[in-house]
Amino acid sequence: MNLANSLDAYLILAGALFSIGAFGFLARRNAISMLMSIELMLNGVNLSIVAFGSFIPGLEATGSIIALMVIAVAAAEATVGLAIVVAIYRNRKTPLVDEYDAMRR
Amino acid sequence: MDGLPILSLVTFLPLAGAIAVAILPARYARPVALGAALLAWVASLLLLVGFSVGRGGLFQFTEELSWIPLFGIKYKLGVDGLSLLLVVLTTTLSWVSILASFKPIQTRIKEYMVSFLILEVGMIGVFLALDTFLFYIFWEIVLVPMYLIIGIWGGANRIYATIKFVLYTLVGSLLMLVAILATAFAFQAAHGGNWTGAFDYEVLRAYATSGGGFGPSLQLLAFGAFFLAFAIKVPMFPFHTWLPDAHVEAPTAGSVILAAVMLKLGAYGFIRFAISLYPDAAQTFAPAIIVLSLIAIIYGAIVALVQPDLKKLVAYSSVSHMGFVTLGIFVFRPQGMEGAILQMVNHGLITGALFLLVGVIYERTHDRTIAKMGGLAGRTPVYIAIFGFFVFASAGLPGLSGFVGEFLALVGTFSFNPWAAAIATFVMILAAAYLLWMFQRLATGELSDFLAGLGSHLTDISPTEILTLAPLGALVVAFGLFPGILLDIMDGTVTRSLADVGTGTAIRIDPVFVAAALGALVAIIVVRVATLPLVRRAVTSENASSGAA
Amino acid sequence: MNLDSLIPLIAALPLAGFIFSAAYGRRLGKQAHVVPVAAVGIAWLIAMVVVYSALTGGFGEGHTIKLWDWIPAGAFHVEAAFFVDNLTACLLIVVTTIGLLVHVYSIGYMSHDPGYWRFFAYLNLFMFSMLLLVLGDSWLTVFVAWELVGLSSYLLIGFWYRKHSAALASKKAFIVNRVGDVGFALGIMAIFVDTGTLNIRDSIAALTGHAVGTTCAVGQAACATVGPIPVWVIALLVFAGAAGKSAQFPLHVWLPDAMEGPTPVSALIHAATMVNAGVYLIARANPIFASAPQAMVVVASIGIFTAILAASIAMTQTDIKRVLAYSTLSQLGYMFAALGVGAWTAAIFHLMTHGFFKGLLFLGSGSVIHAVHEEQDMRKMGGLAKKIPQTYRTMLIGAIAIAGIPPLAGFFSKDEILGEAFKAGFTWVWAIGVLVAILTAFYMFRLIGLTFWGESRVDKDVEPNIHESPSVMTVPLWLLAIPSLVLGLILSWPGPPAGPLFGQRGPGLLARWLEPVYAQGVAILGRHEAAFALFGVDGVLILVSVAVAVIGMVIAWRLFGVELGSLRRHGNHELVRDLTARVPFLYRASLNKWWFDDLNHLLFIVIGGRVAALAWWFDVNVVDGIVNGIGSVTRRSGGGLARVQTGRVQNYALGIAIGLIVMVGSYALMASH
Amino acid sequence: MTFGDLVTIAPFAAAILVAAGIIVADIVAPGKRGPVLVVALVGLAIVGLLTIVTGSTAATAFGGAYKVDDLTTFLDIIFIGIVALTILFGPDYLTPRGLPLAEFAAVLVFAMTGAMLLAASADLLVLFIGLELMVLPGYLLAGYHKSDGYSTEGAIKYFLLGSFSSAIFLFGLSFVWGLTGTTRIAEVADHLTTLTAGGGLSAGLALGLAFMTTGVAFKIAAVPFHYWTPDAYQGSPTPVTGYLSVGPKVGAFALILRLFVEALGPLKADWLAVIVVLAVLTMTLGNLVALTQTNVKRMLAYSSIAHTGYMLMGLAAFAAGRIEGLEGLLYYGAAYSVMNLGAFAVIAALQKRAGVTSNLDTFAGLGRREPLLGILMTLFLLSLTGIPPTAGFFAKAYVILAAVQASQDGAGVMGLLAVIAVLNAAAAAFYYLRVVVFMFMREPASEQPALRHGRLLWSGLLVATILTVALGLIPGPLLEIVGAAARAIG
Amino acid sequence: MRAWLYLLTAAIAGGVVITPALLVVVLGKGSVDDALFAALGTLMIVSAVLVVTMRDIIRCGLAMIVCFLSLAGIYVIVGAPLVAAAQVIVYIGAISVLILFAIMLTQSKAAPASLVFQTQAAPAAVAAIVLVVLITLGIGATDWGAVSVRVRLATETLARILFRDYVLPFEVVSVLLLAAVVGGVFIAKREDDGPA
Repeated sequence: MNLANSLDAYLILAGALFSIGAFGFLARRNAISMLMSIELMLNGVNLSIVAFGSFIPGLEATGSIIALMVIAVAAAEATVGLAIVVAIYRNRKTPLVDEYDAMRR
Repeated sequence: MDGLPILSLVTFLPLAGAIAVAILPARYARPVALGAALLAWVASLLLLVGFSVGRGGLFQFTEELSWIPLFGIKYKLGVDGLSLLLVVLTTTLSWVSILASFKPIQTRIKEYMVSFLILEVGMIGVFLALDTFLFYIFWEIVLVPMYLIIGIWGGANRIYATIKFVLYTLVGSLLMLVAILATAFAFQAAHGGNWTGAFDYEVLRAYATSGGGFGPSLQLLAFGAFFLAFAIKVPMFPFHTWLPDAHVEAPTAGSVILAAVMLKLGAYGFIRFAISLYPDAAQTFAPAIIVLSLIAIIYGAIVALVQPDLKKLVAYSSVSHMGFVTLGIFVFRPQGMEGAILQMVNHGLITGALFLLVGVIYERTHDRTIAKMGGLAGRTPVYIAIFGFFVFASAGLPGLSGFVGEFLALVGTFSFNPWAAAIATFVMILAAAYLLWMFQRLATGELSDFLAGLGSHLTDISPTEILTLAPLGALVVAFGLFPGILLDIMDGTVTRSLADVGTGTAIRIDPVFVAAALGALVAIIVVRVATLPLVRRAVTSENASSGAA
Repeated sequence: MNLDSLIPLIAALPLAGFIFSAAYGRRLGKQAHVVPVAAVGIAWLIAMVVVYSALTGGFGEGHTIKLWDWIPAGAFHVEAAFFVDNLTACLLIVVTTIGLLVHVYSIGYMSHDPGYWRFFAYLNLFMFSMLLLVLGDSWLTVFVAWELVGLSSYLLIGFWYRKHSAALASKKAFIVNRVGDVGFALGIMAIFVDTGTLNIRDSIAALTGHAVGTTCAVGQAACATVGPIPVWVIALLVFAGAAGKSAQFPLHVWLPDAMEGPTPVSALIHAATMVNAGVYLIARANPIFASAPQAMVVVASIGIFTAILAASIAMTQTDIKRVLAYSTLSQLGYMFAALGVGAWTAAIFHLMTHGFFKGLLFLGSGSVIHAVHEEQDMRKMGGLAKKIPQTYRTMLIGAIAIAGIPPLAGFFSKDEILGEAFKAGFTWVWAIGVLVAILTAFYMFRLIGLTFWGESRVDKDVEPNIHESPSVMTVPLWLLAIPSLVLGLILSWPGPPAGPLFGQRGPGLLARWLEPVYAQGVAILGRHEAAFALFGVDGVLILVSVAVAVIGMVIAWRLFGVELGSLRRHGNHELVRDLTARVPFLYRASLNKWWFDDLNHLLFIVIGGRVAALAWWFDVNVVDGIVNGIGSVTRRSGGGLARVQTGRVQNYALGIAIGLIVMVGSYALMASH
Repeated sequence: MTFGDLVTIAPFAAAILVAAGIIVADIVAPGKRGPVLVVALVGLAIVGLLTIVTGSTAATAFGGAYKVDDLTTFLDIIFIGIVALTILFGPDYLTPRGLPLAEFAAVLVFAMTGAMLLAASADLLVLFIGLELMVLPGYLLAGYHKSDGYSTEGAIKYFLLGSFSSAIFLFGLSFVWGLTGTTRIAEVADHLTTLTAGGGLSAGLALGLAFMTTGVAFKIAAVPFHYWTPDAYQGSPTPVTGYLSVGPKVGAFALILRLFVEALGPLKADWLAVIVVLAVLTMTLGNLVALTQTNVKRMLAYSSIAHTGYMLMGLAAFAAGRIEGLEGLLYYGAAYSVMNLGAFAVIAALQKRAGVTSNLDTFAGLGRREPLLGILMTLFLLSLTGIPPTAGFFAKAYVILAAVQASQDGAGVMGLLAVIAVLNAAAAAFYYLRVVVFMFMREPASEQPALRHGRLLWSGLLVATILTVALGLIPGPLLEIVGAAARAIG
Repeated sequence: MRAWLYLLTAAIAGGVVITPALLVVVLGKGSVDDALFAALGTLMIVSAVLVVTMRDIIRCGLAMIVCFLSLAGIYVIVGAPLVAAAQVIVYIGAISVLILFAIMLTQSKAAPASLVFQTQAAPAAVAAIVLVVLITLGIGATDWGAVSVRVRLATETLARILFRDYVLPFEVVSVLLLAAVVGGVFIAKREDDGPA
């Protein structure tokens, strides 16, 4: 067994993390929980990127660079997201996203 | 007259009028609009004068400007015998309608006149366009002003009617757009990817009839799309149900133009485009179209028999009368097509006049229910005399114009299939029945209580109203006695069109086909009746919701 | 004088009169009749000149006056043209003469009507249409006139538009006529398709020329076929038109109702002229019918059936005008029977004599009705002979004429029909015709008896005011009575005796006139005129005719009385009641006109109305319902789909996730291929 | 980084400077409209000028990560136009609601830079960053009316789902990158050609494609990934809605052009079917649901979904082998931008009085109250319906033409797609014309005085109107441009 | 009592983490890296699951930090120390703290504990499982062209490539952050700052 040297293992781990994040996004009610779930998904993606970089020749640098960029983008996303969460909490006094259903149909 | 872009002048004079109406204060709207329409009329008469009858099948006064060079789309206008007649019909009825709107239309007069003039532009454009793309554009332009005219100045249920009108027409016309594009592309593909002429009607026609022609599947599909667009506009059974609604709700002048000109757009399209560009498909479809036309002729008349509303009755009679037009076209006989074209002009004049007359009584009573009328002959004899004249004209009284067209169409049909002609001729009885029934209820007996209650409001027809009807009446008589005027002009077009499609041999209407059609009809009825409660509920709820909205 | 410019005037003058009256008549008040009557008067004069010219052989085979190319639609080329030959001339005599007399009569009859000007306008319009009909050179011109007489008939029947029954009757007349017209129109189309022309003579020549020169046996339909449409079909279609206009069974229902119109109209249109148009048409088309023997049998059967049917109804009617109307039907039936057996001359003969005596009878009845203050029920008349003697005398002449008592006009024409039928082998036609002749004499003297003889049953209020009509009305009566008396003699006059007075007899005057018209038809029929044998079969037939007329007359005297000079007798009401009680069914059938009106009501109003209502229901609910259904289904599906939009992010996300899974699946599917 | 690189990215850099300049202007003169507008509009004009100047020659920069070609130039001009118009329409809506213009303009211009980057990217990473730079400001703009519950609700829905889809997209991107081993688009295409030469997709590529398609479909609001659209559009401040309906949409199509057409071009045959299905679903659902809407903004949101479907039809036609599909798509993008912005501008103008909803009732009697606005709205709606002679008509005709051509080339399903499209267009007439019904054929519940609208709004409307008519009447020039743009990648 | 509980939890957590590592080493004859991978991987997954399932959102946040930390560890194993560092700094140092702040800001006492999950938790779980299965199958079925040796990253190479090929995205990310900050600040600002 050679888990640590197998790309598939990392990718499956990444996929699992991604899916857990997706589950959280689908299932949680709290806006911040959903935000955290998205972060989990992005981390899953990042893991796969880094894994590709480490196992496919010639990609190691690019992998890291992309991963770094993704982390930065995630940070920006989190900034925006949290700002919006704060704003809507001020309006609605609840962080539960499923109660934001004034608009539908 | 060389060098003067007279066709553009005819087409866009009303547009200039519309702009002038829009800019000037509302009190000038009526005279300016009438003036513009009259100018266009005069211009179209110049066209008539300058037209070379001997070359009636060829396009004259053509104008050509490159428009979208990438696709070879051009601004190309031209007039042949067929379009000349219809253009003059349009310009004539436009000023008549505008004049007839002076009194009934009292609100938003500017918008009304602008709409009407733009409508005129679109209709003339349709008849003159020699570029399929340009044709489509004019075709759609017609839609908008009519939508507004019915929707703004119409009756109580106008919104339902106008939206139905637009949606119905749009379904057909958009499919026609697809067909136009497909045809152009097929042409382009056949010419090594060169778009030149791909939208040029004359080039396409030459290609379709002599230069190889379009493939069978394209022909069938494109003809089908054109058929749908035109059949809805004509309207042919079973695509006619927008017509009664639109007519009932439209203001008088709207009904007049709708019946007199707009229904002709479809028939014109059949002759100009559908059969010349897709002759093989036209031959294939002809029996089915003839059957539908026969159904329309009889069915429209039967349904007209029981209409309680004057306008609805005339509307259903239009369905019946327009059936002669499509019948005459698709028997592919010279008499048939000449009859069809005559019928187009005559139906325009006669039904236009009938709607004007219904408008006259509506103006005084604000009602069109036949049951409430009666005894007008004593109270408004001039009105009834004129009404009677047009009723008999509509019933196809020989000597008036309606007869010649109908009879020619029937002769053409007879040589195609006597039974078909017999069925169509049978409608002479029904036409007499519903028209005389209406006329009798209106004119005879003692003055009805409802009308008596109106007191002095119930005046006889006014000189202005007579002025709107006089030209129509004069033409009805003139064309009845001297249809040669029209026949000479259209002769070239008919000959050319039939040369395109080929006369073909007399086709028996296959009993199997008839049986299948009947079977399908029965099936539709059964399905429909079975689902009736469901849809009725849907319609009710929709009515409720639209009422609430 | 150039007749070419005069002939169009015959039709144009009444048209001008119509246009003038329609435009200005209203302002002229009681003088409104001047122009129309003058127009018809001058037209009559011209017509007489033309007739003279024609009958003296001035036009030869016929004369065409082309006006303009009416419908120049390529191969379909129709000229607006007039054509005059001897047949036209005969019709011109009847139409213009009776027309003029009726115009004059109407001056008196309609003098108190508010629609005076309108009446004359309509009458002129009718005159124009009728003259156009007989003068028309092409089938289509005839059809135009065919419809125009229908229109003027419509206008005149419905003249008193406030009267509901009049309005209904006029509508009925027009529509029933249209039924026949459909057939006629189809016939014209068929003629065009077969021959490529609508000129009457050209097309007939084309249709029958084939049959003439060949050795085909009569009756072989195949021989008489030129185009795709067999000649017998054309013949029947044309006959359908004729049957409509001439009110033959089953299209006879409109004529009795048409009596709602003013009486001069009944006289002119519904007795003397328009209803004869059908007879004229078939006579005109005689070679076509000759080429289609089956069609001729149909014509004969329909004709003789109509004759007996109408006669049976006329026996019990109580409305004086209706009796005359059914009598007209019956006589028209004779004419058709004559046409059917190939006795075209006899048909035209009867047409002419009948035109005069029936016009006379109608005008006379109008005078009667006038006298008793618009009462038409004969049960409220009686004993009028002394009060309105002019009317009585003229009507008596008419009655004798129609009853077929020699030497009045009716005897000759009717006898010729019956004789020809018998001699042509149509003995059944002859037999029925004889029966009808009994009935005719019976109901006519019933009419005379109830109206003029016996006790007065007139309303007590009206009784003192009964007065003879003014001379403007009685003079026309007399003018009509004269031809009723002598026309039969004149027209059957064989000319200077060629042999012994009672021996060999040449053809009568009318037969000689019409000989060229019928030459082709006769040739096709291949029938040779048997020698007239006064002491042979012809004599027997004449005796039978006279005998049956007398029998009918005597029965009527016995039942309804008689006051002729010394011959006086009261009616026997008991006997009438007994007789009717003995044949209750026949009596009720006759009284109810064999229930044709009820049948039509059921068929066309009740069932037809239901069908139309059903069609409308179908239109609204099925055709339009499908359209609206598509619309509402579309909108509802939109509403249904909108439910997906719950407003909850997680639902949306789940949707996206499912979409993602489907997407992965579909790509994987593609990858696996 | 060389000078040449700088010249090449000059428009992009200038755009960033404009955004910064707006912030500076606001700091210098806080709360003042004038300076912000001047900086923004003049700046955008300069950016536009630079785009045209530098765009005349194709060039790449940053070692092939950034690319200027005719497509870039065309799309950039559209983006600049969209943002400029949105800035013109903004003040009349924002000021009555106490919302500052500076941040609005700055964030908009930031979003524009993202879109420009997308259009110019020749590298997957640049593409992703450009995408984020375009959408993140969009989230913020959606919630710009922060005291309004609807605005923030729309924003959070947009944000959450947008981030979710970004993650999905990125996951797919990582797979493709892992398989091709490069981020440069041209090289990706080359690698894919060799990778699939042996036959078909590998499972990993299929996964990557699926994830990326999903992410992109979300951005263009294709069904069934459209859920955010109605809520975000309805909630956002109206000028923002106008922007959102066109800016990120055209941007996302730029992404599709660069990613699917260029990078994944070799897999055309694989994603064609998916695009066809998406197109059918999108146009049909969009139109059907729009039929039932009573809020005009929400209705236009569904209509925008439907229009996505039409544009996808152009894409499908391209994938089926017809470059006209691409041309049609680009033409449609331009036409849709002007007409939809115009329509939203009218709604925004109506809502100048704070508290006015965008319900259909609001439009009752508008034709009488403010005839000019009514007529303009009618024009835009007719254009959206596709009635000639307007931009919308020609655009629709163009994509239909492409579909028809593709069908005659053998892809019969494209013909069916064209028919479905026109049937949809006919159904769509119902809801567009319903607004006209309210404007001209219904009386308002209560009479209200006409509003006075600012010059900015009128000038913006004038531009939108002229373009809407001109693109319908004289399509020739733009046809040349889109032809060149399409050839740049097709 | 409470202390015991914590201890027990820690023990279980430890067990959960260590067991797979031991299993890998003992049964799979794996290397130390394998064991570490197993342990960190398990820790990451478990903590991730905790993030999305726990009721108390603060604990969720803390679990997320654990998750990110273990991920950073995996980055080290796989040979991307720079990414690991960024992970620790940006994620744990910035994002997680930001999130925790946001939790504080938006947490109301009344937040119902029992309704952590949407009603659609079950379908969500199904969808997630299907997703993971599909991804796993897809990954397994693909030939990635990978070598079975981890490639160690030389930082200089990275820097060179970053500033040669990826300077544009690098610069643009700063613009992105600037835009996010400008907008985010405006949105998160209190309303009463601006004119009413």
